[in-house]
Amino acid sequence: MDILLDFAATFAAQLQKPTLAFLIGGMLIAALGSQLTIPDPVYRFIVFMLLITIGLRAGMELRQADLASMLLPALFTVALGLAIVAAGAFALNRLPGLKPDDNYATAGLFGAVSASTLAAAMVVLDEEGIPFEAWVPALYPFMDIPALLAAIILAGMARQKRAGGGAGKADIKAIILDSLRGSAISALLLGMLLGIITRPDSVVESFYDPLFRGLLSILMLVLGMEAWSRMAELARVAHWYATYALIAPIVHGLAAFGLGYVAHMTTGFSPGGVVLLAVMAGSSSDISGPPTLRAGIPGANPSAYIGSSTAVGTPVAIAIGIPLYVALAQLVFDL
Amino acid sequence: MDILLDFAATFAAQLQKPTLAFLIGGMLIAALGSQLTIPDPVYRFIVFMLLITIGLRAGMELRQADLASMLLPALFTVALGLAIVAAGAFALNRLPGLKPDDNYATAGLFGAVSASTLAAAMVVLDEEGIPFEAWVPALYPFMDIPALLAAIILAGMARQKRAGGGAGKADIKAIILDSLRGSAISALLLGMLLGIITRPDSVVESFYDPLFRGLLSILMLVLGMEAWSRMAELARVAHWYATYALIAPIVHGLAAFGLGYVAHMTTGFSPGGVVLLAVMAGSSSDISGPPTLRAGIPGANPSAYIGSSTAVGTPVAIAIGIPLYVALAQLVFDL
Amino acid sequence: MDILLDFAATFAAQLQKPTLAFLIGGMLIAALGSQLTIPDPVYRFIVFMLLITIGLRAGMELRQADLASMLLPALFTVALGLAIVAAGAFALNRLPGLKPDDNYATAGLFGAVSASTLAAAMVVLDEEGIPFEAWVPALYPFMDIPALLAAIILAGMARQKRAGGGAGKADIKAIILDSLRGSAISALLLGMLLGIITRPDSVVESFYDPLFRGLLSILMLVLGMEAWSRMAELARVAHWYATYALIAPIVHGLAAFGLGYVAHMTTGFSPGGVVLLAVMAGSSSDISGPPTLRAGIPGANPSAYIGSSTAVGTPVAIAIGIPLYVALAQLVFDL
Amino acid sequence: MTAFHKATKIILVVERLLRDKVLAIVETEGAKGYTVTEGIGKGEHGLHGTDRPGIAPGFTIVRIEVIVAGRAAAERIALTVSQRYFTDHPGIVYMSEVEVLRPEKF
Amino acid sequence: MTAFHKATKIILVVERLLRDKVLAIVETEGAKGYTVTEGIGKGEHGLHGTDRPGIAPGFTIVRIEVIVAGRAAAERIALTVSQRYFTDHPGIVYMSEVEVLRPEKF
Amino acid sequence: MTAFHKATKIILVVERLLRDKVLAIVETEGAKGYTVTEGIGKGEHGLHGTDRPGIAPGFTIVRIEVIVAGRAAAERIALTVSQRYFTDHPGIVYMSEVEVLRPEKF
Ligand SMILES: Nc1ncnc2c1ncn2[C@@H]1O[C@H](COP(=O)(O)O)[C@@H](O)[C@H]1O
Ligand SMILES: Nc1ncnc2c1ncn2[C@@H]1O[C@H](COP(=O)(O)O)[C@@H](O)[C@H]1O
Ligand SMILES: Nc1ncnc2c1ncn2[C@@H]1O[C@H](COP(=O)(O)O)[C@@H](O)[C@H]1O
Ligand code: NA
Ligand code: NA
Ligand code: NA
Repeated sequence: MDILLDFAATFAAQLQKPTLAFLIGGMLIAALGSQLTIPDPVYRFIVFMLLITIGLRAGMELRQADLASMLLPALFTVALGLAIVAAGAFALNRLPGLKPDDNYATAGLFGAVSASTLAAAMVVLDEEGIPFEAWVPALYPFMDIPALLAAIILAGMARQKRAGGGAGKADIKAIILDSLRGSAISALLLGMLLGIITRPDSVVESFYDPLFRGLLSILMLVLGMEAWSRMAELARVAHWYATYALIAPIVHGLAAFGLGYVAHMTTGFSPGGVVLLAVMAGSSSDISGPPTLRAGIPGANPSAYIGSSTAVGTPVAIAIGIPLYVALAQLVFDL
Repeated sequence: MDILLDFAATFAAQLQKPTLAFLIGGMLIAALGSQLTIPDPVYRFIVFMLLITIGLRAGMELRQADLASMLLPALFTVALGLAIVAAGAFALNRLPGLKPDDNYATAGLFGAVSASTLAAAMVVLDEEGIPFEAWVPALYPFMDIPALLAAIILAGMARQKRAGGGAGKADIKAIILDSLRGSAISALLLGMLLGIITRPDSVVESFYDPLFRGLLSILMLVLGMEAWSRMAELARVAHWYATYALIAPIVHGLAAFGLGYVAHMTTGFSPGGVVLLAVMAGSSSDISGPPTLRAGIPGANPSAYIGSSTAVGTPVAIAIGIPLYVALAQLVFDL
Repeated sequence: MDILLDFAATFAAQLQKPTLAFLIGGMLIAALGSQLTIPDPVYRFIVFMLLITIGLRAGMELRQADLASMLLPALFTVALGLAIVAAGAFALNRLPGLKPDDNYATAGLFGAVSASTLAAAMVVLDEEGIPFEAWVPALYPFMDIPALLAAIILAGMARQKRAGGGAGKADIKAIILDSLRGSAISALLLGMLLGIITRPDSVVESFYDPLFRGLLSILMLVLGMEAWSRMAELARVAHWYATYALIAPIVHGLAAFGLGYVAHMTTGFSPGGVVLLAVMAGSSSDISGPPTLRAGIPGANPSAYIGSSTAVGTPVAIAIGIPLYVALAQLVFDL
Repeated sequence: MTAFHKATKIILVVERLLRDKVLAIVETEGAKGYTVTEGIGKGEHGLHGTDRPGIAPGFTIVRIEVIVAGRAAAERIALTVSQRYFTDHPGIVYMSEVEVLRPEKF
Repeated sequence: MTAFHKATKIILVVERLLRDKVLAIVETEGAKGYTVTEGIGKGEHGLHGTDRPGIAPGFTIVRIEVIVAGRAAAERIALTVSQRYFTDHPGIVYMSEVEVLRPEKF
Repeated sequence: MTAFHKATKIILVVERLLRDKVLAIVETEGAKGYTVTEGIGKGEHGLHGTDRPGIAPGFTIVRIEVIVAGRAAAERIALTVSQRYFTDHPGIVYMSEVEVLRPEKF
């Protein structure tokens, strides 16, 4: 019972925190038909700012980090990305009335990572005073790319099988390059590189860091508006996707929490790191994933996969997932 | 004579302050044909930032505010919005050579509120150390919506009368919803809601508040450029509109100052609140009003109403109105 | 040998500093085909912010500056702008296979000034603790406008000569006005004016100044990306332009350093001012120059002049020029 | 193979504010799709949209392009929008003949 | 009812920098309106405009669409712009026939 | 003087994501230039692009306009893009006749 109460308290507290409040505010405002929008260039700049900041922080810490201690978490990250896609595709393919292409694409997005959910979790951990290794958020691509890759390859294999062979196979290298070149992962990696090989400390402290939370609050608003307006679209596709999007984030998050706990026991992975691993697994990609999947699985209906991820997956991951893993961490690690 | 000297001193001081200086700078730069522009998405984001900050501050204060003390100012706010439109339409309709639609639309804009003028006044009050209840700026929609509504309804009734009935009547609910859903009022209300039901204090302090003055200075620049370039347009319509736009802000502001003084005497409304009430009444809408009027009174010529408000009304409200009410408050309330 | 070692040390240190690191990061990211972009409106806003800040700072200092001490540096600035264009056109016109129009345009851009290079130098001087008169960066138009003007007039005269007269002469007043009205110089002059006649100190301190370095880091990223992607274009025109772009910045910078030294000796021009004079001369225009030249020398191929300036000139000016002049100043002025 | 079929293209230029209302008519009157780009313009009602940040962004212009297989639907769209809005709102409409592939899409 | 009238559409594609000069010709030569959209392009003079933030934003392309009632005015506009600018500036111009409602507007 | 020549205009409307691939075909099949504007649209595959900030900006629509001198090249471009992409990607293509100045440019 304790954990439930604990979770209830953390959850109630989170509702008061700007991160979640702005997300819900965005949904509300869209629900009421407001014409308020954050201009697209500003939105894209905010995403850039968050990701390069995450990268810079990670890079600055990596200068003196013990690479050995990263190995297990990194490995788990890759494994989670792959396992989530495999499990999701397996489950969805068994449900009636769904199109294989849509299934692979949806499983792919849930295996991939939401940068905004990750940033939200970082702010919550900061507020709760739960420390984490700054390189953990930089594991993002280790989960994202394998997941998108797996989804596209599996979809291609399935298509080929249906077509009786001949459709040619996915160009793995091209997909990986495409993912790395996407604006989100590029910004993260660029920040990391700059953090490692240069001394950006002063500009990070005076510019990037102070803007992080404020910009995140605006991003949450955008996500909330987007979530609401995607719901109508999602309603028009098979309801199994909404069901999957409701359950999957929590299942994935808890599984990742378990693996993170193993890393904690064996290599001293921090409690905050465990939470972030859970958050990454429990999140579904909203920025970098969709274009990659659109290009890689052109037959899939974006209303199904983007709808599931943006309208249900992300709100669940932020509103339920983050407080749940934080409460769990406080319980398990006695914080 | 005292008040005139006082005003002269305050006015001279204001000219040195960035708010007014940037406004005049913007006019100058447009007058000289500069190609400098603030990109539209940036401008829209700045407006959003100012309004959500006003909302957040209001909401945070409303948590512990005494609702009873708000009643009278709110009532006066509504009354001012309606009275300004009625008086403006009455006066303009009596002048020769003006089109009724243009008259209602112009009176409507001057009854409505300029968010940027309001923000400028807040900064001036801060600088002068004159306190005000943070919920006062949130009265904005209480003046704005009734004024726009009144203008559209009156214009509709007049059109019907001219047409001998049959033109159908204005859909009041639709107009109110439209106003509430406009991006400016949405941002304000969203901020207010978040301020009331969540604890955004830390992000307000670290992000929204510090950016307020700087962003306002840029907005002033934009307003100045816009004012100048609208002047040519205004010159092409009947000169009565320019005359109205020159006189009305001060008349409205002084009337509101009087009502505010009544509220000060009866319910202890703060001196800063009185100034802000005058500023709201004396300002004319530049952001939220025009689209509502364009849709509601399609027959009106935007060059007339937007020209009057943007080219003359707003500069007068900021450059003369604000220093005047501040000087008056310092005199009347012995500050 | 000392100066070489000194330069090597300063250069190595600069590579670690965010300014240069972000520039190189931008090139890298473009080289790897990343899709990361800074949205155009954000980029334009950043340029505005940097230039108005430079202007505000200059203006605030000009209030109490000794105008006499500015005379010599200002004169040298104009002279450098003219001399660079004359020398560049003379040299390029003697090389085989080049088109006169392209030569004048290229020499013009290298005579003009890069605001971003200038801002980068200001940050480096701040970091190194080398003081400079805040009005020095405001000399920018004194070099920029004469250089562009000279290039356009010389190109027009050459065209006329080829055509056997009759083509009409350049409209000097129109070109000067056009330059002054361009968004970059307008922002600088506006800031300066506001700085001189108003008291913007508080908003500069709370808003413009703190954002300067961070925004510059993002601008450097953009310049790096632009540099890389212009290289392919540059490769398609005669290689003499790349050679010129490689050598000219350093030659111009060193010549200007010499003149600056004279001003130091005669009127006490600060060491930091000498460095900035060298940086201005050594830089080539990337923002304000190209549109002016496009309009003024329509027959010139933008791939030649923009390519030389953006792909080679600016990186050389920032990566080699700035550290070189700083090291030189430390040596010469015994800092 | 050269399966090109005649169809009619209608272009509607209206204020951004009217966009959704006009698109609703376009769909009601039978079009299966449309393409919209934004811009600025000038006409009887003066200048629409400027380079300056839009104090009133609703007044820029949208250009709506609609292809329909049948001439009748095209005329219906043009006339309905024209009658409903072009008495007091700015805007123009015009048509021309085009050739499409895959006629079943239009 | 089916009051469609023949008219001529001219499309001018030029650099953003030239926009106002070309629009001045359009109006001088008798057009009552125009619609302008922005974009990127490629032609003889290479690529115009990119996805990267524009170091030189003046080099993007504008597409100017002008409808005139008479063919003569159309030809005048096309030829004047072409002669004035297309010797040393990038750009194209083309025309086609369209049908308009309310011919008095054009 | 009135040197107008017949040419063919092809319009391709595709998702932003496909832009560069389609432009490559356009150039390979012989066009000497193109003009691209961005916008939003609706068709068989639902809505493309919205007013909200684009979580997935790749899904907006581009309108590619290509003028070629010969009808054959036009048909080749239309058919190649259509066969390569329009089985599983959204998009339309259509053609019309136009008149150009300076035919050697197309
Ligand atoms: N002759 C024309 N050619 C092209 N576009 C036009 C023309 N006339 C009007 N338009 C467009 O339609 C809009 C509204 O026109 P109007 O109702 O004439 O003010 C203008 O802003 C232009 O974008
Ligand atoms: N064949 C063409 N089809 C469509 N647009 C073209 C064509 N040729 C040129 N353009 C447009 O006109 C601009 C200038 O063309 P140019 O003068 O050929 O460089 C290009 O950037 C394109 O936007
Ligand atoms: N009938 C049409 N008229 C104009 N544009 C269309 C039409 N049908 C489709 N489009 C455009 O082509 C895009 C893709 O169409 P579709 O493949 O039908 O989904 C749409 O988003 C529209 O921009
Ligand atoms: Na995931
Ligand atoms: Na008012
Ligand atoms: Na220079």
